[in-house]
Amino acid sequence: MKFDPFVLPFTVGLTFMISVLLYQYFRWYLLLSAKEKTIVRTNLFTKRTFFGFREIFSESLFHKKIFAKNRLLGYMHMSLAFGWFLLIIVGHLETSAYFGKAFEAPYVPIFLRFFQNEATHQTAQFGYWFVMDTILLFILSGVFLAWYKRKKAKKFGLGRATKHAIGDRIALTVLWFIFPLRLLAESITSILYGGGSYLTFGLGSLMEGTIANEHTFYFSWWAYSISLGLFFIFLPFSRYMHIPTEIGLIMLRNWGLKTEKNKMSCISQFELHSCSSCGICLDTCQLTTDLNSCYSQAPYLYKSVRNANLTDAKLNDCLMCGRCELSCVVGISNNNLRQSIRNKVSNKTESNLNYLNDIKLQPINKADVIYFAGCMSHLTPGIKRAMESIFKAASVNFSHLDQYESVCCGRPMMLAGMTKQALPLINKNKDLIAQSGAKILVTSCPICYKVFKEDYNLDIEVVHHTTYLQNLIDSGKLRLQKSEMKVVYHDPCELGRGSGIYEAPRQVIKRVASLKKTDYEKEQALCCGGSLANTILTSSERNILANAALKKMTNDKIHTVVTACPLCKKTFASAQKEIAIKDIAEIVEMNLIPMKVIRTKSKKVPSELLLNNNI
Amino acid sequence: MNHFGFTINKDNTIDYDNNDRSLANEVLSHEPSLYRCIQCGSCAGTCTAGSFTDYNFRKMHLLMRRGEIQHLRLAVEKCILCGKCQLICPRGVNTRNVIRQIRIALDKMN
Amino acid sequence: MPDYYQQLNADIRFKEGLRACINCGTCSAICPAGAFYNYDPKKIATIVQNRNEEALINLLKSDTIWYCGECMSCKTRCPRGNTPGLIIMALRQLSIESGLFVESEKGRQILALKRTIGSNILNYGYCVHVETVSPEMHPEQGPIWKWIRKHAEKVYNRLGGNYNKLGAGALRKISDEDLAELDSIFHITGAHSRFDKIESFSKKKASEMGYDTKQEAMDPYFLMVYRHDSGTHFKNKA
Amino acid sequence: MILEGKKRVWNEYQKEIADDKYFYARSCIRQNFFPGAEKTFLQIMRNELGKEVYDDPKHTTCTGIAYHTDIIPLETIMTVVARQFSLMSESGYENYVPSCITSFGIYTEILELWEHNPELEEKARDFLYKSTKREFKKPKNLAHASDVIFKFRNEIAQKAKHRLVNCNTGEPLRVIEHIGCHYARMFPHKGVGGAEYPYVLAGLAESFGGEVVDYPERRTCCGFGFRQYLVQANRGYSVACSKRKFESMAPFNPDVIITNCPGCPYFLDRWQYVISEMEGKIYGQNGHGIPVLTFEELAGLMMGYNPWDIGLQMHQISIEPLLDKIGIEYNMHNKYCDAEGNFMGKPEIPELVKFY
Amino acid sequence: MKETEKHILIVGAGPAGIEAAEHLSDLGYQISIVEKDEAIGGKLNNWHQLFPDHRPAKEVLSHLVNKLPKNVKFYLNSTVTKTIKEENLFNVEINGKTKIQCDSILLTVGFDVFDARIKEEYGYGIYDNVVTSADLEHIFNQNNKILTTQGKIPKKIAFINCVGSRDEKVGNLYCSSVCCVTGVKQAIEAKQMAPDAEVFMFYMDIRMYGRFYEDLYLEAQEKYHVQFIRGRLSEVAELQDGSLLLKADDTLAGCPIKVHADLVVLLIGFVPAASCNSLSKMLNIECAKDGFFAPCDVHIDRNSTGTEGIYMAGACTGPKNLEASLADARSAALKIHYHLVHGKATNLINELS
Repeated sequence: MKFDPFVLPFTVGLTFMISVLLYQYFRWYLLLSAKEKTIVRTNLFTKRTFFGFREIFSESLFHKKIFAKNRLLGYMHMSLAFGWFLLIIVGHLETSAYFGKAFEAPYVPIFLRFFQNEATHQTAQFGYWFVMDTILLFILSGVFLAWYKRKKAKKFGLGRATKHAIGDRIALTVLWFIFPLRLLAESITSILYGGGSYLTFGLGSLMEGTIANEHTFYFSWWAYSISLGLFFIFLPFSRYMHIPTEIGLIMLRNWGLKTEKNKMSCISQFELHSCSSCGICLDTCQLTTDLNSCYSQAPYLYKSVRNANLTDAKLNDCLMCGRCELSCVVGISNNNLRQSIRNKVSNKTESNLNYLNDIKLQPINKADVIYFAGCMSHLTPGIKRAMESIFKAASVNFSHLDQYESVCCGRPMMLAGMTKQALPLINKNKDLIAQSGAKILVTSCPICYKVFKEDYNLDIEVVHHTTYLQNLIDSGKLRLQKSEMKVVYHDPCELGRGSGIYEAPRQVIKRVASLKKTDYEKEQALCCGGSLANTILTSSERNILANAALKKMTNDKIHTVVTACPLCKKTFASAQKEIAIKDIAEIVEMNLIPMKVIRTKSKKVPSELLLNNNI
Repeated sequence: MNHFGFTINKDNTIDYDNNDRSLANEVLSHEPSLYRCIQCGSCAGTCTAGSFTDYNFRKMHLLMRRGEIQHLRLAVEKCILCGKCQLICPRGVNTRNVIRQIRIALDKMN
Repeated sequence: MPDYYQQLNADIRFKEGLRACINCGTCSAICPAGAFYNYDPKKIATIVQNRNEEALINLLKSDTIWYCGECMSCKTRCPRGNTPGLIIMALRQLSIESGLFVESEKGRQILALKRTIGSNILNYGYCVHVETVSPEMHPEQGPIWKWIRKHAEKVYNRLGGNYNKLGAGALRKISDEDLAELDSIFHITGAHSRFDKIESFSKKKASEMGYDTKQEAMDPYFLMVYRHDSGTHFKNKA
Repeated sequence: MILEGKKRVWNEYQKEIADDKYFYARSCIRQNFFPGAEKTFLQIMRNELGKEVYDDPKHTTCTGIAYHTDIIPLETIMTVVARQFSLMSESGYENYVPSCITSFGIYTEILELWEHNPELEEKARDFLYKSTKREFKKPKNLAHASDVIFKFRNEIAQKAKHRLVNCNTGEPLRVIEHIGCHYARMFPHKGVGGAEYPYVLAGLAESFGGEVVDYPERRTCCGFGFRQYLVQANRGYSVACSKRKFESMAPFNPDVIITNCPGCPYFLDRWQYVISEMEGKIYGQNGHGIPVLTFEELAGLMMGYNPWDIGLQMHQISIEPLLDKIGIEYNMHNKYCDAEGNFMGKPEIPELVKFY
Repeated sequence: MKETEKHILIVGAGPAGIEAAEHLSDLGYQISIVEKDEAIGGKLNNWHQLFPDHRPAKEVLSHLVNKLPKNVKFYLNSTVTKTIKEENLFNVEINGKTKIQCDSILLTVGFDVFDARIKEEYGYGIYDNVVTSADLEHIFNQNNKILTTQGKIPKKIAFINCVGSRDEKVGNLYCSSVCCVTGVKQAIEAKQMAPDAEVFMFYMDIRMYGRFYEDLYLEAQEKYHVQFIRGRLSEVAELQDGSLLLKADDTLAGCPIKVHADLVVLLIGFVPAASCNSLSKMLNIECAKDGFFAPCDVHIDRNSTGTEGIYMAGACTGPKNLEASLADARSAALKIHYHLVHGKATNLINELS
């Protein structure tokens, strides 16, 4: 019977950790909706599961994504994760080879050198010893880097490393000790009782006669076991929980589960606990870079939710521009998760929009196309006017959904976590849209566009005016001249990262102006600072963000910025005076060439237009 | 018992000293930009909810600051957070957060 | 379509009452009606000085103009020398003359006042008389009033009264000649024709509202306008 | 409180008050609810001060209440007022003294109106002649009865048997003075002491040794509001006004309220009873209401007249506590007797407020 | 330049008078100043700090005074009692005895502050804790702290705008233009001295017409949390403890409001100086219907009077802030200079005729 009391801390810790994990996983499992369960069931025995494991290897062990972002950082994570993994695997092989049995008590492989005391010299042993020493060295290099990173984050190209809570600090410190202690224990063992290879034997022989003796030998194994035990006990309550959770997350994702944006589902729980607070996202956040405000970003949010000390500001001081999602190595959908948390917080607060049932609006005319300018466009009437004359020029039979007064699309409330409270707005607009009998709904506001597209499930086509303009141009309905203007295009968050529309606006702009490249476009585009998702920023802070973004986009070389969102336009325009801000519709209108044909054709159309203009 | 055929009218006067302004103070502490308000009314002018109902952000928050909160919830629940008022406000008051903070404070109260 | 603003402007009290209001609220601050009704004198000034005919008509049809107690506190302090109280009197006259008073709950009460105060003057020579102040209509007068009415003659005569007798003294009977003079003044100066207007407009409204209109002093419509309070006359602070 | 300041204001608002030969006009409300007050006024003027006051049987209401309930036109009241003046001229008087404040306001306003718009005066003369063949002269002097009493306050005080002083402690009694809205609000210079710090009652109370207390709602209307009281549905407004005053004066624990308007004493009296019945609230000391007196009743009491001969039994709020404080002897049995001394029976007792 | 024999009499040694004196004597004229008080400097003497930058009034005053050349002749505690004009010369009698002769007269008699006792309902001179803005500056000067007459630090302070201005009840229909900013300045200073106090400002309009005034307004709101209540104060009542109950209409809330205050500060406006009236008769100069001297042309020529050789500057031609008064004084100085150099009137009326 291979046993010694010092293994107890390790064994206790391990059992504790496993039982906690099982408990957690069970609770999250309960969150699975029937629909999700069937999805998992159907995909369980398909190649998706295999892909899952492959991803676990490449991400949880090799940390490919981190590598891609930053070699040094990648190596650090890999050496720790993969190294430790190897240590366990090879340890087991050696154990079974040594004792000639398939299975031993779980602590035996961990403390093998201790039980291996009467050194039997087989060549195989040397092999294992050599390999194990090498793996240990590999891990120790990682540990060193980790410790060094804490001290000098910059060296790792990290603007800042995440600040840690107490639980995390203890777990971290313990983690730093585990492998040095193993090294110590094995080295002493190897000099007193043999075993071990170049690393452990080498170090051991240095300590011979000095440190290495009966007491230190036994003490060091205790210390090693305790450090392991402690780490396991703290793991579920520290960021290291992400190690086991991420594995689950990867599998769920591969089985086809998606995060919702208004409900803390099972997978959201996994995401919440999968954030390793690596801090990579922090540097992509404009609040960090331009306002030096670093407390509300995803890692901090998740941590505060996990530690149940969430504050209103932490939750709401976020532009939800989605830049952090792109940088997240775990691939957590930060926007959806944050919005779900907001929903969880705000779902109790009451709202009373019943008045919408009996409001008086001018009747919506029947038309092929219905145009929704959106609340914000009513404050930037240039856009609305431009669209009107474009419709006329293209002799489109259109009608206004909100000629004088917009019923808000509901997204602003949803972004504040009031999804169910926003329902009356959605229903009201649905009715109005239905009245029009139109086949296409065109909107100038990406915020509205996103919500029409994702949450209204309308049975008519929804397009943002960028796409619609492109269609008009492609189908030759508009004749345009190319102007001298040099412009850069600013991708609105909701349109670009939010709805993946990058090409249409660029195609349109190229027809009427010369479009200049910038480093901050498409996925890399910046937020204008006006975001409705953030309710905490002051107007001056918003101005700082806007000006910083403009500066980065234009490098003070370009003097016109084209965007496709009334909110971006207003935010940029009111933050400064040097750079002209135009909506894409406006520059198109500026460069329309009137066409006889269309004019004659469009005779009836304007008459209808006049009609609903007069109402 | 009342056999007089009428009841005594309530007084409309804002009793500033005896009104409870704690809610207002809490909102102000979370959103100090509200101190900047000059009651110009541009918020109410542009307000969508206001164009459909008697909802008036300017008046509502003023009454709140006077400690008149008996109708505050009814009022604030009409807001649709569209944020037009915030874009219009000449003093840069963070109106959407004011609304959120009022809701939070009210929810906390009961 | 009569030009109401013109008619209003013809009223001396309106001319006296309104120069140009700056909405400073000095009047509203000390206006009892402002404190106890959904009323704000400065708003009255704003509406009338806007000269918007439609707004004016709505005002004449509304309860708003009937909340004022005519205490004239507003006159003392106005920094522009206006008197909302006088504006109100002019508006009320216009509302009655045009018959719009029957469109509002408080306006309809004019009938009750005509049938009490109005007839008292013509019957007793005074606006109020113990005989017409019945405990049923005036429960707030309390037990003492019941006692006084019960022993009216004795009580008044002990206190310098000359109860229902000709000659000088409190509660004396006013001679028929004097009452006749009052009556002919009422006739010449248009009080009677106003009384008739009040009755006829009220009659019309009464039948509209489904009341029988036998036009006796205490008919159901009278009792309704005298007693009914819809309780919708208070400010909603939101 | 800086008294000199107040005195300065009082001195700025002096008014001319005739010193004899008055034409007296009775009040609709006063003669119904406090007839003893008018009796007392005449008694003091004639018997105590030896003045000539004519009480003309031919005069009538000034129709002020009808005017302020908007049921009659300006032309009507102007003409009725003109008739009153013609009665005065007819009987050879020039000093007009109304018992009613609303009337006083009406007379003042109309005289001002005629001053600035002579065509209106002509109109009135014309109407009066057409309807009654009467003509009139405008009064040389117009003063409210309380002005006249104020004028002679010191003479009265000299003759007085009692003072507004607590007979047990020697402390001056705390007096609340309430001035009728139409006394000076419209024409501050027509009132003794003006609109903001009227002195007409304060001066009277002081000459009797009382201490006038100023309180925040001093200037607030009693709430009559004409139509607001006269129509049952509106009385909530009327009582609310008085309640506001009571709430404001109670902390100063006043011993008595004195008034110069016929309506006010009667509302301040009855509304105390109503509020006690409706809300169980009583504003006076130990279960009593705050006694309310008209200026004539006050003067009469000070002169030592029998409280029941000047009509204090017609108050719903008992004035006995005040009589006790001043140390005035009174006979409870006599309170409810007629002129001949026959007992007429007692009124029923209100639920809460103490009543004797 | 050689003009030294020419002699100019300035009436009133307030900021405007002093400023003009300095510039005119720079131009080589002999200057005499008649001042009714025993000290020069006018209202600046009793002012504590100036808007919009809280600069000590003393500092500005001493700056003005130090610039005055030695040869300026002062007649203190004096008033002009008689003037006779012969050709282009004025024979002036001071205090009924001293006689001097001068070539031109500049009137800089300034203004008086409104006597707040006239607004009876506010109880100034009746209620202990009702003071005026001028009193408050005095209080600040005295002990640099703010106290009630009971010697307590006030918990609530109310500032009342438009006292004696824009009010036909007191016969002043004009806006005194500086009360708003003065009130805001004082509100801030009061708050600095009594940080725990709640400060209110009752106003009809906040007229922050001057440069940096609006910033002061914003600061008062944002930093000092001064509560601005739009409504003209209707009346004040005193309570047993000497505190005050204010009644106004919160016009923007649409309800009447009552507020307690331990101290009420009335922001009193400008009224024409008492001497405006007498001088206008003596020198036959017109006064406008507001009682201030009437300039012969409000736009082009604010300094000339109807009478040739007599000019005016500063607050005697209507409410002005300090900077405006000084500028006005300089422009008057130039006017006088041209008048004396060209020997002919530069008075617009004469030019036109």
